[in-house]
Amino acid sequence: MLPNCFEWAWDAGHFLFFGGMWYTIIILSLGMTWCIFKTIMDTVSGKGGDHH
Amino acid sequence: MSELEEKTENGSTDSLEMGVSEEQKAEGDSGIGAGVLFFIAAFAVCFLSGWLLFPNLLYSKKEQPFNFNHALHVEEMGGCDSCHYFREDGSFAGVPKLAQCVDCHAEVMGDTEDEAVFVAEYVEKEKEVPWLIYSEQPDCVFFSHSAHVVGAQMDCVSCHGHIGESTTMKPYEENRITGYSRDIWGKNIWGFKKNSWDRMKMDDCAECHEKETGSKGACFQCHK
Amino acid sequence: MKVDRRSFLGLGLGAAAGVAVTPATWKLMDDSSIWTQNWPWTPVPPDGEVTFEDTVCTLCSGNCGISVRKINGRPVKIEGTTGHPVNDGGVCLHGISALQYLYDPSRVKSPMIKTDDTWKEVSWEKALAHAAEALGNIRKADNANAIACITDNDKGTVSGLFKRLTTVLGSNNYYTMDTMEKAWATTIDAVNGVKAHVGFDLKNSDLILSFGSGFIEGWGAPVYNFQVNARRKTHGIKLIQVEPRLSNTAAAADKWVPAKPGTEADLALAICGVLITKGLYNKKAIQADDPSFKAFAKMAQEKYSPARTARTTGIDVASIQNLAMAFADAEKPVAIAGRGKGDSAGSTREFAAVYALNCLAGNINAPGGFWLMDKDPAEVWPSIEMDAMATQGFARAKFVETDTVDSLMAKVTASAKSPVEALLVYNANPCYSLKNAKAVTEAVKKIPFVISFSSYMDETTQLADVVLPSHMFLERREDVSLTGPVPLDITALTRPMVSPLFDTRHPGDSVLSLAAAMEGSVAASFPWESYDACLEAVKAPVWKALSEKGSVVKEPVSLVKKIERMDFSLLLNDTAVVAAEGDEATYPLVLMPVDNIRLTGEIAASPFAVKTVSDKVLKGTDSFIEINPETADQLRLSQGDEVTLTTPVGSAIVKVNLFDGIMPGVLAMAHGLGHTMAENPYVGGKGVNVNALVGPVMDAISGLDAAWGIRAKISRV
Amino acid sequence: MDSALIPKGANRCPFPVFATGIAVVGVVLLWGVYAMGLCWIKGLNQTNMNDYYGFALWIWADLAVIAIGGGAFFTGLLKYVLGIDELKNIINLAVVIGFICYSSALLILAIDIGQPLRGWFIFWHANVHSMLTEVAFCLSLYFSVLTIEFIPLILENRQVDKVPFFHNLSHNMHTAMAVFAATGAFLSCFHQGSLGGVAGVLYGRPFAFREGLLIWPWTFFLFTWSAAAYGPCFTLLVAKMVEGITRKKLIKDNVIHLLAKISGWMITTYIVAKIIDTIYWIAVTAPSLGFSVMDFYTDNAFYGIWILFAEIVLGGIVPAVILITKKYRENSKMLLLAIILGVLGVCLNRWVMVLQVMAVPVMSFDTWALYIPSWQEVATTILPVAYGIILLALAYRYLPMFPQEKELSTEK
Amino acid sequence: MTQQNHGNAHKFGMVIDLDKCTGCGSCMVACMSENNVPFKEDESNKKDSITWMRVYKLTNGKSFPDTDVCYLPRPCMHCGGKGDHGHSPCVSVCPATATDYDYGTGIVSQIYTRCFGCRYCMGACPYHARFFNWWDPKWPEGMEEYLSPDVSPRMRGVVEKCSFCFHRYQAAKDKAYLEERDTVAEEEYQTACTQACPSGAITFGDLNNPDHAVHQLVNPDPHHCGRPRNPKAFRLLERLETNPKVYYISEREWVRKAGDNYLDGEWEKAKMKKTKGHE
Repeated sequence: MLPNCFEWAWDAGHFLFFGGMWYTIIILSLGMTWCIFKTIMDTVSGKGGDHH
Repeated sequence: MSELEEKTENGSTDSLEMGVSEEQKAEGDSGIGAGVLFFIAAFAVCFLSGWLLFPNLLYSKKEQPFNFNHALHVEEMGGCDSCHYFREDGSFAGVPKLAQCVDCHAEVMGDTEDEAVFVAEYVEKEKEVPWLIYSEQPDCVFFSHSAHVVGAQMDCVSCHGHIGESTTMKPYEENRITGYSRDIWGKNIWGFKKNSWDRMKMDDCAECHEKETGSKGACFQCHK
Repeated sequence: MKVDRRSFLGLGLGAAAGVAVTPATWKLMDDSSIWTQNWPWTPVPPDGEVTFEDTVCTLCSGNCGISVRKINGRPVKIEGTTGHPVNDGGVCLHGISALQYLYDPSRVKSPMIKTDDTWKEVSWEKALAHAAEALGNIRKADNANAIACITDNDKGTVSGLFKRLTTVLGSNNYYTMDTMEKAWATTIDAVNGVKAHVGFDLKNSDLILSFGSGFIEGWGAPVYNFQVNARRKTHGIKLIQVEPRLSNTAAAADKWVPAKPGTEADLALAICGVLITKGLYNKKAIQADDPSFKAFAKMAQEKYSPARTARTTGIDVASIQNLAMAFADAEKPVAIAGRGKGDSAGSTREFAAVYALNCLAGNINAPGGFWLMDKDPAEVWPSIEMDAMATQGFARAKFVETDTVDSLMAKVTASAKSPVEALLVYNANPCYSLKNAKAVTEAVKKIPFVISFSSYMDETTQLADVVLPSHMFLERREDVSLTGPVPLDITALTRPMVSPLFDTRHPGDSVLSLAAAMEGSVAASFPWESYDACLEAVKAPVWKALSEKGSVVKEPVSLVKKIERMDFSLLLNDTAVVAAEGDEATYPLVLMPVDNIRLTGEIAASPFAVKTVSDKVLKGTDSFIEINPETADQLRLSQGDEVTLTTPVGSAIVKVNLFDGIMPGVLAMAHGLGHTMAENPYVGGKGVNVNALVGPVMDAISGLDAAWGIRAKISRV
Repeated sequence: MDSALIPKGANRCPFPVFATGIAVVGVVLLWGVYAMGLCWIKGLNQTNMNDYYGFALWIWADLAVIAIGGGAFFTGLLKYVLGIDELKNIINLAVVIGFICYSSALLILAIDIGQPLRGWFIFWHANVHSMLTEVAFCLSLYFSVLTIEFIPLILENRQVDKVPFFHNLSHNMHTAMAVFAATGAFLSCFHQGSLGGVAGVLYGRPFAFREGLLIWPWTFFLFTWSAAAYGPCFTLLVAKMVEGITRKKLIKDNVIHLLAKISGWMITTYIVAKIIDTIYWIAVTAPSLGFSVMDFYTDNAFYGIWILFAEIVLGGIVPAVILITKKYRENSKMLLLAIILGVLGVCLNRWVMVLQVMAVPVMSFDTWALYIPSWQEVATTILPVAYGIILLALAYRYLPMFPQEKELSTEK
Repeated sequence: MTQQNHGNAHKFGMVIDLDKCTGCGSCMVACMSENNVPFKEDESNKKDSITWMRVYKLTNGKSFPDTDVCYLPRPCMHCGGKGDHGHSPCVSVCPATATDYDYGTGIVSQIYTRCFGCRYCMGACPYHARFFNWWDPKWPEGMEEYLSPDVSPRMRGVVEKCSFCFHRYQAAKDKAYLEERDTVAEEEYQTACTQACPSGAITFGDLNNPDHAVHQLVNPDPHHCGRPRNPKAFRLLERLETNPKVYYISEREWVRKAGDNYLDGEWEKAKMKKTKGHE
C-alpha cells in the first residue's frame, strides 16, 4: 500500500495496481471533500434552512 | 389513505417539529460551546494519553537477575568472542552457560554485591542464570551469526550497540502484548532511529540486506 | 452550561479524533496480530548445542543402530547410524517415533498396587514388600512351583535375571513368547538334532523364494531386508512371494504365486518333489542312499506330485514346474518361511518343508544361503543358592512341557483353580498378542497375583496386582543380543539418552531389589548391588569392547558345522498339518491376520505410526477387512459397509474394504489394532484386535501356536 | 410511536408489528452471531471444511452475494453515467441491496480466514499478482463507494433532514453522485472480474482453468458480465418481495420493465459468451490437460452433466428469452419466473466455480471429495441474510427509498 | 537472491525410485518428527490429516491375480511454475506473500507468521501438498520436550507445507560460512525423509549441479524447465506445466502412466512416438 511496506517494489505490477488504487481513493476523497466543503459553504450562508 | 387522516397525521408531526426547533434556537449559542468544549477536552485527554501514557503501559520493565559488568569482563577476557563464540558446526553459542562462568567464578571473585548473589544463588545451586536477552528475536526468526560475523565481516556493535562498554545492565523492557524486547521493537514509538542498533525489526534487516546484497532476500533466509 | 445531546457528541468525536492521531490504534492493531504469532500456548522449543549419541533400538528383533540428535541434552530426533551392520543409516517408522514412546501418555509413572480394582501409586519399598510378601506366602505354602514368569525371549542379561529369579524362587515355569526364531530352532532340532540360531544370508543370494514372509513388511530385521530389497535391481536378486494376498512384498516381488492360504508347505514339498525327480539337487549335500531321504523323496514325488498339489494350492502344474526350475537354476537360491512379521511361531511342518528345499539346494551354511549359527551369549553367571522350598518346588514337573505361553494359558483356563498362583510378566503382553486374546485375558484374571514390569499400562498390566514400572529403552544401559534371522552375531549396548522421566527403575534393578526384599537364599543368589554391576560382571568376557565401542560384532559368524542327521521323517505323516479352525459349512470364508509394517504387534503403535495407517485399514474406531470384490458381490456388500465378522472364537463389527489383490473367499484384517489403553487416546480404543477373532492351533511337533488363520462368516449388521 | 421518523406521506405498519418482525429475524441473526463467535474463538474446526475443501460454503456465499449485489453498480452505471434517468426510482433500493451484499461479503471473509486479527496483512503485504488481493482492495473500496451512495439516502430521513448541514450535504452528494457511481462501476468491474479470476487462474485445476487476455482469464470478464446481468434480476426480485410483504405498489411498471429489458439483453449476451467459453474449454483447454469433459461430471455422487445444463439453459437461456421478449416480460408471472431463475443461475455458476473445482480429482490416483457444511457454516451464511432483512426493513420504514410510493399510493 | 542471478542459483530437487519404495512410512514419520508436525487423537480422516510427506497407495486396477500395487511418496513439489519463473500455482495466488519462490534454491517457502489462513493456496495446489491447522496443535503432557528448535511450531489458522527441510540448508550454510566456503556439499544438505528412507529410494540434491546424483539420475532438460530425459523418470501432472522438482522413476509402465492424465489412446500414441523417436 505504501512505499514503506515490506513488499513494496517500484515495478510495473505495483505501479498499475497501487496507481489505480490511489487514483480511485483520490477521486473518492476529492469528491467527498468537495461535497463537505460545499455543504459548509451552503449551511453557513443559511441556504438549507427552508424545508421543501 | 383519506385526506383527513393525512392532515391529522401531518398536523401532529408539525407541532412536534415546531417544538423541537424552538428549543434549538433558545440555547443556540451556549449549546455549541458545550459541544466544542467537550470535544477539545476529550481530544486533549486522548492525545496525551496516547502519546505518553500508552507507551509506558505497553512496555513492562524487568530487572536482570543481577547486574553484569560487561566492561570489566571485556577488559579481563578480551573481545566479545571469548564468551560469545561459534561452535564448530557454525551455530552460535549466544549467552554463555553457567558451565563457562564457573571456570573462573567457582567461588566469589571481587566484593560486589552482585557477585555474591551470582555465586550464592546460581553457582552453588548449579542453576542456570535466567538472563533476559535484549536482542532475542521471536521464534519465527532464524538469524545466522556466522553469515553476518564471518560471512559479511560485520562487527557486533552495529546490531548490539555498545553493550560491551556498559558496566550496568539496563532494565529489560518487554512488550506486554507481543512479548518482544524493546531493543527489537524500537525505542521511539514513531519509528525514527538514530543508530542501527536502536531497532532490529524485519524492515531494518531488509534495509541492510537491500544495501549490501541488492535484495531483501528470500523468506526462508531469515525465517524458520 | 447544560450538558445535552450535542456535548455528548462532542465528547465522542473529540475522543475519537484524539485517539486517531496517536499511534495507539495502529500499534494495537499491529501488536494484536503479532500476539497471534506468539500465542502463549504455542510452544517455543529452546535452542542449544546439537550433539548426537548412538544407541540401539529394541522395539523389535532387528535391533537397528540409531543415533539420537539432542539439543542441550534434550533428545529431539531419532536417526539411523550410518555404517551399522544391520541398518546402515536406515530406520523404520517405529524407531523414528521412539521419542513418542518416551513421553507416551500411557507410561506407568510410579510403582502401583491394585486394591479392590483401583490403582494406588505407592513407593518402591511398599510395592516390593507387597510383592515379596505374596511370593513368600506361596513359597511357604510349599507351592514354589506355582510361580510362573513370562518374558519376550531368553537372550540378554535382564531375561537371564528373570530366569534366575524364577529358578531361585523354586519354579521351573519360565516361559518365553512364541516367535519365528523359536519355531526355526525346534525345526532344526527335530531335523538335524542340533541347537542352532537360524540366519538367512539374503544380501548375497540371487533368488529369494518366500513362503508368506513379510520380507519388506517387518519380517526378521526389517531395515536389513529393506536394504536387500533396494539392491535387487543392481545385484540381480530375484524375489518370488507365495501368498494368497497381494501384500507389499508380493507387489514388489518379481513373481507373485497366489497359493491358497495354509498350503505353502504343500507347494514347498511339491517343488522338492520336482527337484528330486529331475535330479536337480545338490548331490554332495545329500546322501542319496540315506533311508530317511529315500522315504522323504518317495513321499515328495508321489504325495505332493505337481498334479495333486495343483489341486490343493490352486497353482497350476506348469507354474510349479517353473518355480522348481527357477530355484534349481539360481546359483545361490534361498527359501524363507515365517508368516508376516514372524511375531507368532508357525507350523513346524511348513518350516521343515522350506528347510528341506534349502537342503536340496545345498545352501546350508553357504554364502547367500541358510546359516545355522552358533551364538555363544558370552555370559558368566555366578552359581545360585537354592533353599529347601526352592529345591523342592524346582523338582516338580513344569506345567507345560513345551516352552509356550499359549498352552500355559490353556491349562489355566481348563483348571477350576489356577495352577499358577503368581505370574511375573516382563516385556510381553500376552493378553493382547496371544491368539484368542479374550480367553487369555480371562485366564490371567484367574491368576491370583500378577506382577507386571511393563513401562506402559498395556492390556496385561491393567490386570496386574503390582506394577514395578521399568525404564523405557532410551533410559536404559543394557546389553542386547541380535535375535533376528540375520547372518550377523552382534551384542550391542543401549545407552541412556535421557535421565529417567518418572519414578521407574531398570528392570534388572527391579529384579535385584525384589530378590533383596525376599531375603534368604533368594537375595544371596543376586550378589550385585546394582544392575550396572551385574551387567559388567556377567558380560565380563566382552565388557571392555562393549562399553567402549557400544557393540561387539563377531566376524566371521561361527556356524554349526557338525550336523548329526538329516531326518525329514516328521514330514512323512499328516499329523503336523495345520488347518484353519471351524467347519466349512457354517464358516464359508477364511480370515487371515495380516502384518502391516505401519503397525506394531507387541506394544501399541506410536501416534505418528497410527497417523500413517491408511483410512482403508482404520477409520475413526472401525477396523476394515479386505475382501475381493467378487466375494463382496456374492454377499451384496459394497465399499465401507458395516458387517458382523464371526469366527468360532469371537465376533466383531468391522467395515468392508474391496481389494482386488486378495484371493476370493479369503478375508484379511490388519494385526496391531484394538488396543484398550484409556490413557493413550492416540491408539487406545481404535479398531479390533484380530487376535480376539483367531484361536491358537497347537503345532503337533513343537507345541507352539501355529495358527495362520481361521474360518469365518460375515453378515450385514 | 416512531411516526416522527417515518417519511412524510408514507404509512407504515404500527411499530409493535414492526418490532416483532425485527425480533424474529433478530433471533436468526443472534444464532448466526453465536456461530460466528464459535468460529472465531474455537477456530475453523467448527466447520466441515478440510484440506481438500479449503474453499467451501462461505466462499460460495461470498461470491454469490457479490454477484447478486452487482445490481447496485450496474444500475448506478445506467442511471448516473449512461443517463437513463428513469431508473432513479429504483436506484435507492439497488444501493441498499448493494450495501447489504457487500457488507455481508466482508463479514463472511472476516469469519472465513483462519487468523482474522492478521486480516489487514492482505493490504499491507499485498501480493499484486494475486487475484484475491485485487478482490480485497476493490471490494473494500467499492464498499466505501456504496457507503457514500447510501449516506444521502440516510440523510433524507425526516428528522435528519431538518438539520440544515445534513440537508445540504445530501443535496451536494446527489450532485456529485455521478462521479462516485462511475468510480464504483470501474471498481466493480475489476473486483467482480477478479472474483472470477480467483477460479480462472488456477492452472493447477483443469476444471477451473481458462486461458484469457493478458493476465485476466476469460472467467474474469464472464463474472463481471454475469454480475452486471443478474444483479438487476436480484434487485427486481427484492423489489417484488418488498411489494409483496408491504402489499403496496412501490415502483412503477415501466421502470421495472425497463430494468428487466436491459437485464435481459445483458443475460443474452452473457450466456452467448458463456456458451462459447464452455465449448472452448471442453474442446481445447481441458483436453490439452488430459481431461475429457465427462471426467468432470461422472463417477461421483453429486456433480453430473445436469449441473452444466441447469446453469446454462435454465439459469441463462430461459430467463434471457423471457426478459428480451416484450410479451413475456410484461406478464408479471413470467417476469418473476425469469428473475428467480436468473438469480439461481448465477448462484449455481458461483457454486460450480468454487465447490466443484475443489471436488474434481486432478491426480489420476486421487478421488472425488464431497462435503456437507456444518451447522456453524449454515448459521453464519444465514446471518447476513437476516442482517440484510433487518437493514432493508429499517431503510424501508425510515428512509424515503421509493420516490414513486406517494404517487402510487394516491392512484389506488 | 533476485531473479537476475538465475545463473549460479541452485535448484534443489528429489528423485524417488518407486520400485525401491516399500511403502514403509519411515519418510512420513521422519518428516513429522523433524518438523514438529502435530498429531490429533483421530487422524483417520485423511482429508484433514497434516502429512507434509504422504505415501499414496496406487493400484493398476486389474482384478485378482493380476493386481499390482505401487507406493508413491508425495512431498511438496516446490513447483517452478510455468516456464520455471517462480509463479508456482500456490505462490502466484497467495494474497499476502506468505509463500514465496526462492530463485536461489528453487524452494517454495511458507511463513507461518505472515499467513492469515485464507487457504487459497490449498485450492490452487493440485497435489494436496498444503495443510491447514484446523486445530491448535496440542502435544500430550511432557511431549513438548521433543520439539526441535529449528522449525517454529505452528498455531491454528495457518497453512503449512513441506519445506524440503530448509532449516538443514540454513545449518549447512552456517557451517559453510564459518569455514569460509560459499557452496554447500551434496551430503551436507539432505532432507529428513531422504536420510530416513531405509531403502534409499529417495535421492535429494541440486538439479542444476551435474555432479549431484539427482541430476545424473534424471538428466533434466534445461530447455524444457527440467523435464526428465531419462525415459523411466516422470513428474506428477507434467501437462499442467507446474514444473515440479520431485521426479519419480519406475520400470512399471502403469505407474508412469498414473503420473498424469491422458485421454483415451493418448498414452499409446505417445509411447509409439517415443519408441520411433530415440529409444
